Amino acid sequence: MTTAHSLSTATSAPNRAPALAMRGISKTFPGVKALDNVQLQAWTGEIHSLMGENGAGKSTLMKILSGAYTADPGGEIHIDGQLAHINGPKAARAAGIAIIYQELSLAPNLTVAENIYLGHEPTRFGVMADRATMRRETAKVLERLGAEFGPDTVVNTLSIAEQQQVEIARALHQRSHILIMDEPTTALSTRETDRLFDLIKRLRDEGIAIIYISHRMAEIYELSDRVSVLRDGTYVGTLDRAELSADRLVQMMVGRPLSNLFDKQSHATDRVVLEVKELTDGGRRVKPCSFTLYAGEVLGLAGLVGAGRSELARLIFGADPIAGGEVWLQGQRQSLRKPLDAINAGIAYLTEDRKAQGLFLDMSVRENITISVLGRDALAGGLLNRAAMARLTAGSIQDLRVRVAGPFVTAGALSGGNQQKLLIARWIAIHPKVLILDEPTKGVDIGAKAEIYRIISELAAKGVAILVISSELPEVIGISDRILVMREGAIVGELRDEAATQENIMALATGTTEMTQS
Amino acid sequence: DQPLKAVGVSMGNMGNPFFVTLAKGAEEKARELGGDKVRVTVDSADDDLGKQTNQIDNFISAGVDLILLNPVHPEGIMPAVMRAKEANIPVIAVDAAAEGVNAMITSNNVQAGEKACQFIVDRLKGKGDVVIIDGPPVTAVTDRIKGCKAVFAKNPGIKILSDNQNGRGSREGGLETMTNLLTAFPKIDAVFAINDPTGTGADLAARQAKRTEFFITGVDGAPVAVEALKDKNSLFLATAAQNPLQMAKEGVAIGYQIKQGNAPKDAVILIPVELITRENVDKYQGWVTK
Amino acid sequence: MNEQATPMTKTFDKTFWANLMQTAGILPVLIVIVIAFAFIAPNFLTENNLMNIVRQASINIVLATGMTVVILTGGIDLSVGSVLAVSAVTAMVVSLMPELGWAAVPIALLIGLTLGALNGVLVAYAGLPPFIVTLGSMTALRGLAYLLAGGTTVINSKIDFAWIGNAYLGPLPWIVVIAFLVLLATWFLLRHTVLGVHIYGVGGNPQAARLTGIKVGLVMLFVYAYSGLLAGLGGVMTTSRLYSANGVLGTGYELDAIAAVILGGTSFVGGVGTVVGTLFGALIIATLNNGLTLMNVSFFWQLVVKGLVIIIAVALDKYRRKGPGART
Amino acid sequence: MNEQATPMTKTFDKTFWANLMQTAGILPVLIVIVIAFAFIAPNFLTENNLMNIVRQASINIVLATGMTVVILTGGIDLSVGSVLAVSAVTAMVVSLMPELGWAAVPIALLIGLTLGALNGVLVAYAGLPPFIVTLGSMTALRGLAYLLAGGTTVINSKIDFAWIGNAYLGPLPWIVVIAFLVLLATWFLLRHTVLGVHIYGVGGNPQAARLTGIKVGLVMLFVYAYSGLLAGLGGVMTTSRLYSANGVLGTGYELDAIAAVILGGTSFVGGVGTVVGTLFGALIIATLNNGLTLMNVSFFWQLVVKGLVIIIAVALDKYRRKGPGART
Ligand SMILES: Nc1ncnc2c1ncn2[C@@H]1O[C@H](COP(=O)(O)OP(=O)(O)OP(=O)(O)O)[C@@H](O)[C@H]1O
Ligand SMILES: Nc1ncnc2c1ncn2[C@@H]1O[C@H](COP(=O)(O)OP(=O)(O)OP(=O)(O)O)[C@@H](O)[C@H]1O
Ligand SMILES: [Mg+2]
Ligand SMILES: [Mg+2]
Repeated sequence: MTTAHSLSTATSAPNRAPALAMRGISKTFPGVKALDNVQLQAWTGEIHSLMGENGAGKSTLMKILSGAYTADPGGEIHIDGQLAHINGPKAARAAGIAIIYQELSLAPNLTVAENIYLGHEPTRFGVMADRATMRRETAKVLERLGAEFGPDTVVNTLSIAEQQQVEIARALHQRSHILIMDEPTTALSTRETDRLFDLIKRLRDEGIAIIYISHRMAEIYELSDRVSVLRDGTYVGTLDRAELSADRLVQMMVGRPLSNLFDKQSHATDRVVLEVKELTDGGRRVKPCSFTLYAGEVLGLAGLVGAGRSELARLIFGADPIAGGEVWLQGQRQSLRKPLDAINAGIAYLTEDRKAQGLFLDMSVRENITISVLGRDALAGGLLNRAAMARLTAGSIQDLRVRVAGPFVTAGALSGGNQQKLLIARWIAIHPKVLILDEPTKGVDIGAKAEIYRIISELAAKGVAILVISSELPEVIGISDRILVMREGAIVGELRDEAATQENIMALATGTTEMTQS
Repeated sequence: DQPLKAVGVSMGNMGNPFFVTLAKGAEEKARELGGDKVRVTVDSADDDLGKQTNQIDNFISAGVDLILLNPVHPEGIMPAVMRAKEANIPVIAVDAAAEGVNAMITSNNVQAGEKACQFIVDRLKGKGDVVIIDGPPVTAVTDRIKGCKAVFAKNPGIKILSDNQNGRGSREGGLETMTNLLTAFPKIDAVFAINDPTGTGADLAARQAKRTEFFITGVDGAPVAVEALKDKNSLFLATAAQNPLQMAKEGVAIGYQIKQGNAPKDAVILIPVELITRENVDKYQGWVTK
Repeated sequence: MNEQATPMTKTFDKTFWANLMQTAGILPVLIVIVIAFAFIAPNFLTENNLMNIVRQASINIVLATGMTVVILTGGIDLSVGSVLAVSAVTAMVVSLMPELGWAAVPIALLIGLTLGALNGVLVAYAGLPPFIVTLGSMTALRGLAYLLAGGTTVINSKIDFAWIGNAYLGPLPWIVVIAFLVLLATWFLLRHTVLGVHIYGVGGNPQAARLTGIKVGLVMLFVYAYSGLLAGLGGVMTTSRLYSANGVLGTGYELDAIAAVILGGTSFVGGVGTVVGTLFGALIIATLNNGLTLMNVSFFWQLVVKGLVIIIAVALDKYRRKGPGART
Repeated sequence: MNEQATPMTKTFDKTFWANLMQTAGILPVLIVIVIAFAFIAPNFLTENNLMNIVRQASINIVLATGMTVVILTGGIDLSVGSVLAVSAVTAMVVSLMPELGWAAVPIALLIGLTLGALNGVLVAYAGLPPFIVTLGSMTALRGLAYLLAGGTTVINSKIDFAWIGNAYLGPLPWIVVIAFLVLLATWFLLRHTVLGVHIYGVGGNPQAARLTGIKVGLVMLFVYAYSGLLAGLGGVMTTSRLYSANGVLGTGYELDAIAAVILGGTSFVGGVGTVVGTLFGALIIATLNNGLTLMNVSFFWQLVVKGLVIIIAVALDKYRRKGPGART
């Protein structure tokens, strides 16, 4: 990750027109001014990062550029010095702009090739889709990405990471000269990420202007030639690579300095809470896995995407059928046939896909927080206990510092980080003995991340046993007392203290070394 | 004299041209009696007793002077009829019986079934295999079947091959049902269809299957039947004709008289049906009288 | 950032107005229709006629209330008309049994509940698509209703539950009171019970609901059983007015019920909607049926106008709210 | 893991079998039904009767094919029965005009196309929910059909397109040939044209489709117009067999069409399904109608059996495939 690279030549050609210049861009949604007079300049052959807190307007700005949204009148977009009128996705594509959206935007029922060519299929006789060409060209792009699936695979059979690769392939194959990537790595683990970064750098060197959005500092450092920062829908400023520093970026994004990210303080005890013995789904995605989790411990679970970490967690949570093995909680063997069994036993699981598997977007913040304990708190006859709901909601909003106008706002209106906090609040409400967090900071900005780490640490201090699945290595290392590494459905090693380095984790995750389980 | 200002007409099912003709008759008579300004409201109950009850309630609200009713069911409609009478609105039943009405004027549906099926018996000389194509389960239809079966019962030589298939009272239903029946029964001598659309549909089915060994009778005297009777190649040989126009006109006239305080001599007026065959079709006036 | 604004200071119920807007939803359209008829349809604005409208809407209100609950979970129940028929015929048949007359209503309700629960089991535990399950049961139960009635009309002019359809509670017909109570109970169920929140949850995100520990199967079973029970009640209400029942009863009622639900702003996607909206939807349909008849519009033209008004009502509602178009 | 196996080496069309399974879908159920009837229904397995079944299925095949395309985009078209009636009546009325007889078919098709396009505009550009739009147009157009027919049955025994419903092409009735051609054309449209991919894309993820520059509105407009056109064709086919048309024609056909589509494995969610499945679905329905009549099962029992078989068919199909239950 530390490889220095030569500063690109792009910025040093000031008398050429920038590949992209956006000026005076504003965007008003009903009731929200998402962007206010924002500017952005990117040059050919540079990687230009865009940073800002959740809801700062990064995605909105990029959607305007890609033709998904129309900006308020008054702004201008220049491509290679020419005024461009981008009034839709087709116009953007014609102007040489390709984008990977933050939210997956694939048709799940179509094949990879169909998705990649959707909207601009090659034709024969004007109307017939030229599938042969689609398949052939798609295969080429997939190969370049090192994807492990073929062009005829139906997208909904792919993992989220693989779907993300399809999105990347789609953007690549357009051979655009401005490429926008809106948090492309949230679903990727280190190996895919590294491969993607190599590719991005290669594209940069081929003379493409790349706009890169991420909340991960490490990535910003590794890739950026320049970084622009947005805050509350306004443009704050741009830093050259030489000027980059974490403090400065944070200051620009948040408007105040942030104390250090990880609060490395172990609360681990030797009280066993959870014992997983030879748990397996029959070997489909999880081979027999065993480990022990102690009260107050934060146990990290690292591995490449597809290693089966989420699957293992789902087995422990009773979300998928168990084919073999046992789960013991505080010395009691558990029979987990459905999530409700696990919840009743005191196991909570924060899923990796908060929109699809966690939130009720049309329901209020209060209902989202209290939904798993409604029955417990209910009055006689299953009547809602509104007082308890209000108390719990107010308490959670305060404790977790959820930024929300009130308890009746719908969950869909919250920023990603705040949505994540809602879900954490939901699980804290059941007073879990074991809390499993699957990618808890996915797509969450740096301020909210720090708060989530703080919450994890506080819970551990209260004796909750915590299992954290994360693909962001600095994160697992920073917050875990101990780290398990999975590869191909099996736990292949355990690391702690000084041994818990990125190199060691990667070595285990990719299988270059084998370590015995302690 | 009380002037006639508004008439409510509730028909069992406006999907069938027979009822449309009934409604037309009512309208014509109402104009004759009350002038051009008279309001005639026609509604279709879609064979649904609940809907018909609602319609009568609406007529009461609208303050009509009389209601012409083609009841979906004779007794089922009684509560609504009673409400109308309480509101001092005479109710005249047409084409089917209804409890509690001030007067009823109807074709004799039992007789229609008898006549159509007697024609079959006569033509088959009392011996043969017959098929009855049923329709929607409303009294007008069940009465026809009743009449028909009574005739067949008196003739032990007649064997009913099928009587439980529903041609939905429509030409397409008749076509489809008959097509299947033709496959099920390699030899049929005669078919009784509960109305003319069903019968002419059965006729089409026979043509398509190139079957000619039998003949068909129906009930209504509808324009489709007239056309079929005039067609030499048709298997459709007889229909027990009703006269919806006359029925409706008399109904409105009687209702008007009741409104004036003149109760009719006879509260039940049965209009006899007339069997129309190839022989007398040219003299048959049909439903269109102008 | 706008969310930063007021973290805890004032807990103003922002969505109260949003909720009211959504609940009120189609109400302005209903009002426009009523006003229009008041001017052009003779006798429309009489107390008697307005009571008529409500009475005629009452059965649809009951069916549509059950339908709302089903549609909130993302399902649909096409069988309500047939369940109504089976229950109605059963009520009549039982009422004619010398010893069992008193049991007619309970048995009819039980039949409705059971048939609904059968739908529920097939949807919730066999995992079959609601549309096809209830399309199948709509067809099969229609046949059953005819068979129970022996293909004819079962009549009993001395049913002892005649009060339901004919008596008054003060100035209000009992049938209207019952519809109103059903609506109220369902509103309470949805707004004030745990089950209510779970119903919205299952409709909003079934996967998340399961992972949150909601008994998704049980919730689904409940909603279909509830819809069946209300269809059974609809059957009782119908027979009590008609003193008779037959197999045709209730044909096509499912479409009126669904129309009321959708007019009322409940989304097919599930998780969004209210029974109050459904009430307004049902009243719009009943008002149209009544007003057009009073105006002396011919039956054929009534169909044309009714169809157009339904489309226009939804369009108006949409543009009044200027929603982003997410409704389906 | 298992996907790692063959990355690029052989581009074996993995989904070919998956597709076949889905396409074959309900076919085994159809075969079981046919075999059952072959044993218990007299004369069932005669060439003549099998031809009957196909002929009786042909109109539903045409309507259900259009319906499939609509449902693939996540929509629904309840108006097909009414559009069929309007087109049929129009064809009859025009055929009776001395100078215009030849234009009956084109005009009827044009009417169907136009009415379908109207639905499409309301759904695609006004953004109204398809269910309510087509429920409204189903009602309004039913009224229009009655009005055009003057409330009666329009008869013309000398239509010059009688060959459609009555003539043969070799051993095959033209009506069957037409249904088959419609199916083939639609299959080709969906499988081999860009528009076809876009239809699946819009159904699978409308938002993604919009973001890739697909003209989602145009695609939606197309599918409703196509469904309308095919309903118009259905009207022509119907009249050509009946030599007459009236306002009731096609009542309830939408339900048979939808049942065929869903039996055929097309999902209401959109984006999943094939017309070949729909063909099998339509054949199951026609076979049931035919076989039960041949067995002389009473109409009431036919309803019961038909309803149950529809549910069982979908259940069998589901468990045969052991799908994860995502279908709705
Ligand atoms: N379609 C929309 N309708 C209404 N408001 C919207 C819409 N899209 C975005 N917003 C609002 O605009 C603001 C900016 O959102 P945007 O998605 O651009 O943020 P972001 O910087 O990409 O955040 P993140 O880092 O979480 O992705 C937010 O307040 C958001 O709620
Ligand atoms: N072949 C597949 N078919 C269907 N779903 C898949 C497939 N592969 C993966 N998934 C789904 O994708 C998600 C992620 O895959 P997986 O669990 O293998 O990764 P992981 O080890 O948990 O890593 P990460 O959490 O980083 O994604 C899971 O929800 C899984 O069910
Ligand atoms: Mg974003
Ligand atoms: Mg995972």
